[in-house]
Amino acid sequence: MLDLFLAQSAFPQAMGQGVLAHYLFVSAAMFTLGLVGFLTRRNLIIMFLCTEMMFQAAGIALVAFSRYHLNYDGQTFVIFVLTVAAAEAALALALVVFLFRKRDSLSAEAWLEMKG
Amino acid sequence: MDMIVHPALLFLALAIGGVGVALSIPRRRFQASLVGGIIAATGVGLLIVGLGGSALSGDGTLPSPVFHVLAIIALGSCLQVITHRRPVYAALYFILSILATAGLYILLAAEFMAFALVIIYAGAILITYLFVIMLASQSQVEGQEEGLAEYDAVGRGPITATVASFALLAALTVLVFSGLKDIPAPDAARVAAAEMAVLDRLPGKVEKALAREGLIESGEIVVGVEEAQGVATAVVRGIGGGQRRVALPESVSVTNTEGLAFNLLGDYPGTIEIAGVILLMAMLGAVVLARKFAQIDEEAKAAAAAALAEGSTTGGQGHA
Amino acid sequence: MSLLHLLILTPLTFAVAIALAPASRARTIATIGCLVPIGPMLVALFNFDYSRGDLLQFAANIDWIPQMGLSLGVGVDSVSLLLIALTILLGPICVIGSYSAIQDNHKVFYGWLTGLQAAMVGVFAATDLVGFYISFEFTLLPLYVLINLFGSSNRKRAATKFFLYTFTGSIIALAGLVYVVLHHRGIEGAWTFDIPTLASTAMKMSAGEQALVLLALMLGFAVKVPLFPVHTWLPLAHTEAPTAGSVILAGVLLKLGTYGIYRFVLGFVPEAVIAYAPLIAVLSIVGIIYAGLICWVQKDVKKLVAYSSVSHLGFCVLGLVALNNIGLTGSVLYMINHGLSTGALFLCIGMVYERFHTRSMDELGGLAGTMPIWSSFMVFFVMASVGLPGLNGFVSEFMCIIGTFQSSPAWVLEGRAGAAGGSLGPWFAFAAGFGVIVAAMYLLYMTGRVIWGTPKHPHGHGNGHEDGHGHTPPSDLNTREIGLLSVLAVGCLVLGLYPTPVIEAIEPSVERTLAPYQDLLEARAQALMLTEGEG
Amino acid sequence: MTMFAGTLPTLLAAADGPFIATGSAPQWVALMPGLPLLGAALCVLFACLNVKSKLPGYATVALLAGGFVTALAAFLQGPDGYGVATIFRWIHASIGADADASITANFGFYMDGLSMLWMLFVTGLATVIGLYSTEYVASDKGLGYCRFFFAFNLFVFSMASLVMADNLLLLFLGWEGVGLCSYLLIGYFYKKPEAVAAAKKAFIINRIGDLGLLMAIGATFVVFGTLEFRPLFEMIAQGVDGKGQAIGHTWVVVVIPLLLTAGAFGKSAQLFFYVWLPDAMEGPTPVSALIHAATMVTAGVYLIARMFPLYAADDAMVALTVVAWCGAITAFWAATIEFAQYDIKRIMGYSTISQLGFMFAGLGLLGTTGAVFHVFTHAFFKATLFLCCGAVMHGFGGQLSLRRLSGVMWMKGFGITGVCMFIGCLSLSGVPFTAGFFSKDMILAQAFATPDEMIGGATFIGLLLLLTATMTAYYTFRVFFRVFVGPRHFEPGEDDHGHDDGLGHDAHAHHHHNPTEEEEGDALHTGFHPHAPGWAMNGAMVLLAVGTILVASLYFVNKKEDHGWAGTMVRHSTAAYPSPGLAHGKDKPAATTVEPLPLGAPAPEHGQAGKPHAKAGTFLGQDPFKIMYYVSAVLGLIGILAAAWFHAPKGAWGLGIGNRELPSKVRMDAVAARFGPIPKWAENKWYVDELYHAIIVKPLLVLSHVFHAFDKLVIDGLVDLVGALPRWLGTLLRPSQSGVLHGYATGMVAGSAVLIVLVVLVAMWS
Repeated sequence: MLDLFLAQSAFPQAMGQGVLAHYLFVSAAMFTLGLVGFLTRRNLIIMFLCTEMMFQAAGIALVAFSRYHLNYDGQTFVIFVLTVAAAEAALALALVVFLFRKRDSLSAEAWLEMKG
Repeated sequence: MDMIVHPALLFLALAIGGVGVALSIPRRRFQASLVGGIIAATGVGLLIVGLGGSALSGDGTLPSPVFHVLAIIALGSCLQVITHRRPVYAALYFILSILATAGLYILLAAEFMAFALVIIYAGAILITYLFVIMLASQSQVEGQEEGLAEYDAVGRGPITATVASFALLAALTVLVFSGLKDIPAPDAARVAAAEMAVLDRLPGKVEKALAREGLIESGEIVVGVEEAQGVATAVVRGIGGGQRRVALPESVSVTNTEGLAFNLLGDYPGTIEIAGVILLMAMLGAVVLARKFAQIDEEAKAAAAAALAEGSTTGGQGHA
Repeated sequence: MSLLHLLILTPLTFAVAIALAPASRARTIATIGCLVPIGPMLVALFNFDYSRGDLLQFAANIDWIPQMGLSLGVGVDSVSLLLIALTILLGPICVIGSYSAIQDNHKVFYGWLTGLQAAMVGVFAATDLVGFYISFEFTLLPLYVLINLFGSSNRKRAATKFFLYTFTGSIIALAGLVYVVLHHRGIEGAWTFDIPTLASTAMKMSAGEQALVLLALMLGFAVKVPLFPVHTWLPLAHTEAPTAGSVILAGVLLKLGTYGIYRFVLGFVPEAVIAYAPLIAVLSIVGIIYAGLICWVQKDVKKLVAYSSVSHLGFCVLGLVALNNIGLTGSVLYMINHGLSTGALFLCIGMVYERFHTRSMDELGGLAGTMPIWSSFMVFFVMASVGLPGLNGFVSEFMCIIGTFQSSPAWVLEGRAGAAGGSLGPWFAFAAGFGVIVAAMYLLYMTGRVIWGTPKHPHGHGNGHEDGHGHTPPSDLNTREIGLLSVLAVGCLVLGLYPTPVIEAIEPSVERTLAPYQDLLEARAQALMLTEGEG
Repeated sequence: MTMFAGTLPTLLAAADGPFIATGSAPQWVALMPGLPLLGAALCVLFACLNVKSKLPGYATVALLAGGFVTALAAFLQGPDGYGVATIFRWIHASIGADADASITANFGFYMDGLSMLWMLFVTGLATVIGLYSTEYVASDKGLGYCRFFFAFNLFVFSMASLVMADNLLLLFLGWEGVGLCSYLLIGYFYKKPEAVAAAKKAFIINRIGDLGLLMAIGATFVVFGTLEFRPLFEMIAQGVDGKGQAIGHTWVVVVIPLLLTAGAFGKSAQLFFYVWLPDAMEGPTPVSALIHAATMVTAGVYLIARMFPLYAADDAMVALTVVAWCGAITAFWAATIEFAQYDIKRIMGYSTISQLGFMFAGLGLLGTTGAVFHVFTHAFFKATLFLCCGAVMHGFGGQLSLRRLSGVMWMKGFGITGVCMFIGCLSLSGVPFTAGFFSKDMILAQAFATPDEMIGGATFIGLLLLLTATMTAYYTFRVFFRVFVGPRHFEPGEDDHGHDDGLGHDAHAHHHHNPTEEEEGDALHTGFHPHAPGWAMNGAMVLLAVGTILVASLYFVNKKEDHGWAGTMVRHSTAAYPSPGLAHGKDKPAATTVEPLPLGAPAPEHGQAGKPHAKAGTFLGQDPFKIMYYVSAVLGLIGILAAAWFHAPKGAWGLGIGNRELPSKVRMDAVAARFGPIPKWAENKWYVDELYHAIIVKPLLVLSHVFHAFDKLVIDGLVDLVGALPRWLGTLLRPSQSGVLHGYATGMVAGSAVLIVLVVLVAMWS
């Protein structure tokens, strides 16, 4: 039963393009959702969360391609994505804390120094 | 442009999805999360149906039903992340989406990545997020009756954002769906050779497997794996020093973790170093940035110095 | 690696050394760095084969991006050699002349000044378009810094305007140059940036293309010269620049424009030059008289000399578009002479400014009594600038005017003994001649106000230290200053009394530049004769 | 061409074509400009060494004397020494691929009679006046002394270069060089604003004329292909240009001479250009004497005399007619102004303009000999007059007004000055047997001898010149009678020595305020004592006065052959020309002889074939060259008598008719009063300066201001506008920068979408 669910195709076997398309669509949709979130939410933390979501979407696409091509490069790349995401999370959250201390607010709109 | 999904269907589905997402964004007056979610799900469903149809008519492969479940969970929780007014819930939904994604990774036979994702993302990063959310929101809550900040309660320009984002999505999907068929299928020989190269570097594993299968005797050592007459064979050295070849049985295969490990550490050792440096720098940066009162001290110092200087000059003049 | 690479790299090395060394040593290093290239320069001057001044000598090539035909090629013909000599000569004069004027920030000042030296030599030495253009643009940066940090009150605006104005011009010129390169690639199918090679193919462009390229190049180089309607950056930059900056600006940087016209406009697009020479000449003449008259109503001595540069370089361009040997030779000679005499004038003004902290003619006066040595030098250089025969200015000015006079097609048609090709004529020379009168007017007006008359005590003069002791009259020039001015004065005198070697050195290069013009001008004269016959 | 074909043989047959020095002159003639140049260098050296003695002055005099000796030596060689001496190559530039065609200007010296004559009086007078100056500017020892003698030396060098140049460009060098020295020396008293202004004016007005000269040089070069005199005059003698084309009847012989004339008029202060010369009297008097009377201002005459073949090559004599008329008008015009002037130095200045007008008239009337001789004599007597004026000025604290001086000759120490002045005045007035008498007569006679057909209105010019000669006698003796004779009286001028030069001035002035030596003078100025000229000044004046007397005798040297020594010199120069009525050689008696055809005269077929086309004119039916002695003598005496009647004091020096008793009260005042404002106008020089100011200087100044404003506002404004355009555009686009992160992010997303769509579209399209 589990086999039926899991093994759409056993590992060394090639994955069909149709299946790949599904994964890519999920990836793109998740990316777009992250994007929409980034653009609409005003809480800095949520905005960063949305960027993480976009990372994840990219991860799905990479892993899907890795599976399709039957090599590990895509997954290796996801590890780097994870690294960068972790680094980004650390820095971004530190920044958020820093900014929050300055303005006592998490709103991205509290920062308008770049206004022309 | 030849697409695997009819463009009309694609754009319709995306439009429906867009409307749904736009609806579910928090607004000042209302938030139609549920309605929006349903509409968005309709759009996604429409497209997945279309995709499934084209996949069936194409190479006839279809993702397993588990995929559909996980995809719905992932996308749904993502929608919640971006629409939920309370950051804590958003973070929690994000964890849910991570879990669903990890499931998708397993479906893609990337077990290592699935677990790494759960550990790193759900276990480490998101927890940090939760901490920060709580840390940063605490003082905010005191002033606010409802406990909900205005910037959390109201989304910014949902229509513009959705239109721009879905336009990008449309562009991306068009590219993906029209270009997908040009992606070549993996070359079986090359894949096999790569696998053999990995096995070649894992003589112990091969030896164990062969011993378990009883294909070699104890005392014999596997020195390598290479291809012979189109079949993957293990090169076995006997006790006397003589070598022979043993065809590898089906059960001897490279696991995901092994393959990934060799790929990562064998093919990209430099980059892993760089990744380490990035993490180190991020750590240092985070420490520097988050150091409390550093900036305030500087400012205070400058102000105090200015005040002192002014006082001394006026004082000096007064004396003169 | 050739002598020329050495000449470029030496100042550059010293500039880097200044940047690295402590600030207290900057001045010494800069002095050495500017004096050292005199050695290789002399070697170059003595080893140059003047009889073949048209050839690129001391040529050397360092490949850079061979696939694109890019290389750092250097080589000089006689014109470039003389201009490099001028640059090398003015270098130490600027550095030593700034000893007392620049009080702090030595590293920045001397570092950039020395770096500028390298860039200017690079412009004249480059045989490669890219090398030329890089050097050409790089000259902007040091001067921008010098004006911006060491200028007078309005220096920021002056520096920005100087930079943006000339940079805009150069970009337009670049478009023209790039077009020539692309055209070459279109014909020959290979990339090259070698200037002589490009010149030979550029001449094959159609008349329309040539006109466009001429327009682009002239726009760029005219700004640099500067020619009449695009000159307004110069007075501002000069007024605000520190003395050394003014000297270099007037002495060498303006010559980049005329050198560009000589090398690229005249070298690349002969047909268009013949067609548009009268127009350019009219602009030059308008500039000569217009700027001269503006000089006449200036209150600021330095601004007056700055406008006079506009006027003087009008003669230079006029000589270039005369398109005959005398005009071109005179024009090249003018580049050198103007560098000497106007550079010296700026130096003189700087020396007075150091003492009185003013350049206003209302506040200065009667310096002949208080500073006789300075006044003697000033009168000398004013006379050189006025174009007094026996001094350098005259020879070149005269040759430019005679060249213009000669360059009428009518003379050729009439078969005059002294006829030489061209598309100007006596009326142009006559109009330009008024510039000679105007030059006397404004320069003597300035002399009358500043040198003669009763001594005045400018308000700005002296700082607190001197005020404490009452009015100490500023001292006359010291030995260092006398030495600097003497060098230039000797140059002026020698070039005025014995210019023949220089003229003869320039001639081969000029003849090569004019070689493509002979046939074109003859054809043009014949066409004129036909139309006249019909008319 | 046909006309020319007839003229050419006549030309070649003419025995007296332009003399072209063909040989080579000795190299040592270069000492003439060389020694003063050395002197100038020495003065620079002295200035550097801070010499405070009269050493620079004496060194200058010694070197100038050396120059004079060189000139004498060259002169004594006679015509054999005439030729070209090339010292070194100055400018040489080829004009084309053809190596032969080149513009060449060497430091080369063209020695012929004309340059010889000029060099003799230039070096001679410079030596004497240099001697005079050693004392005159002595109060500036250590201050401007070196500067003065530097410029003085440089002047002599430049003048020598001008006169001896073997090409037009070297001539131009000298031409501008004398202008520079004139500028430096007029502005010698640089603290006087008038002196500075005068110096500037002189230089600039000269420059205007120089433009003409420069254009003439250009045209000459284009037409003849050379600037060197020898080939140039060879071509002109043959009537061809550099390519062998005939030049007669073309613009060449009209335009080039007219352009040269413009240059000559600028330098010699003629017609429109005269305004600078009176102002130039602000300079030290020796300078006025040497530069602005004797030598530099005659450079214009020299130029025309030198280029005379080109002028004469024109059949219609257009340029010469212009020269003659302008000269005569200037002579008369300047004389009218003199009537109402009171500054004795300015009177001498205007007199110089007037006399230069005579010389130009003489040249224009084809009488080169007369003109050149007048240059020579004028140099002597005008220098004498100036030096005497200078002695007065030096002695009376810069006083120059003839209303405030009287009986100077009778004051202690001024006797020599008075006598010399008298001699000079006699000569300028043209009293018989003085130098001025003979030389002026030649010009006057020439005016009547030259037929009107050759020079339009020659007779009228003659009458005008006769009138001017009478006026000259009047105004000359007006000065003499009022200033030098009569009751002793003076009011010292405002400053010592006519200048004010810092520290030296105070010490010097103090020295003279010595009441015990008070002998005579105005009660109002008891502190002032006249400062009589010393040995150097007296010596110089005497030398010149004697010279003035002696040069008269030159008229009788070679009288038969060449009409005087000057004629001999002119005959051996490019200025040689068979003046109508004044043929050369004893076989051609004057006036009755058939006059040889001038260069480029109308072709025989137009005139009477084979016969002279015009006879020399007559004056009252007599040979003008004979009768003019009497006419001009009578007229001169009339002028002197008029001066005596109006201005002379009572007694013997008033010739018995004078009645002046007070320094400033004369009969003339009553006469002048009858003319209403006219004398006032004349005193103000007919307001020509004001007119120039109003119609040239002022508009030009306004134009300059307009240009300046235009440059600032319009041209630079446009530039700034272009510069402001991006800024303005930026302001427009500025609101798009909301400063909110989301705005940028949305832009980025939309931008990426657009880019991808574009890529897709491009991919589809291609």
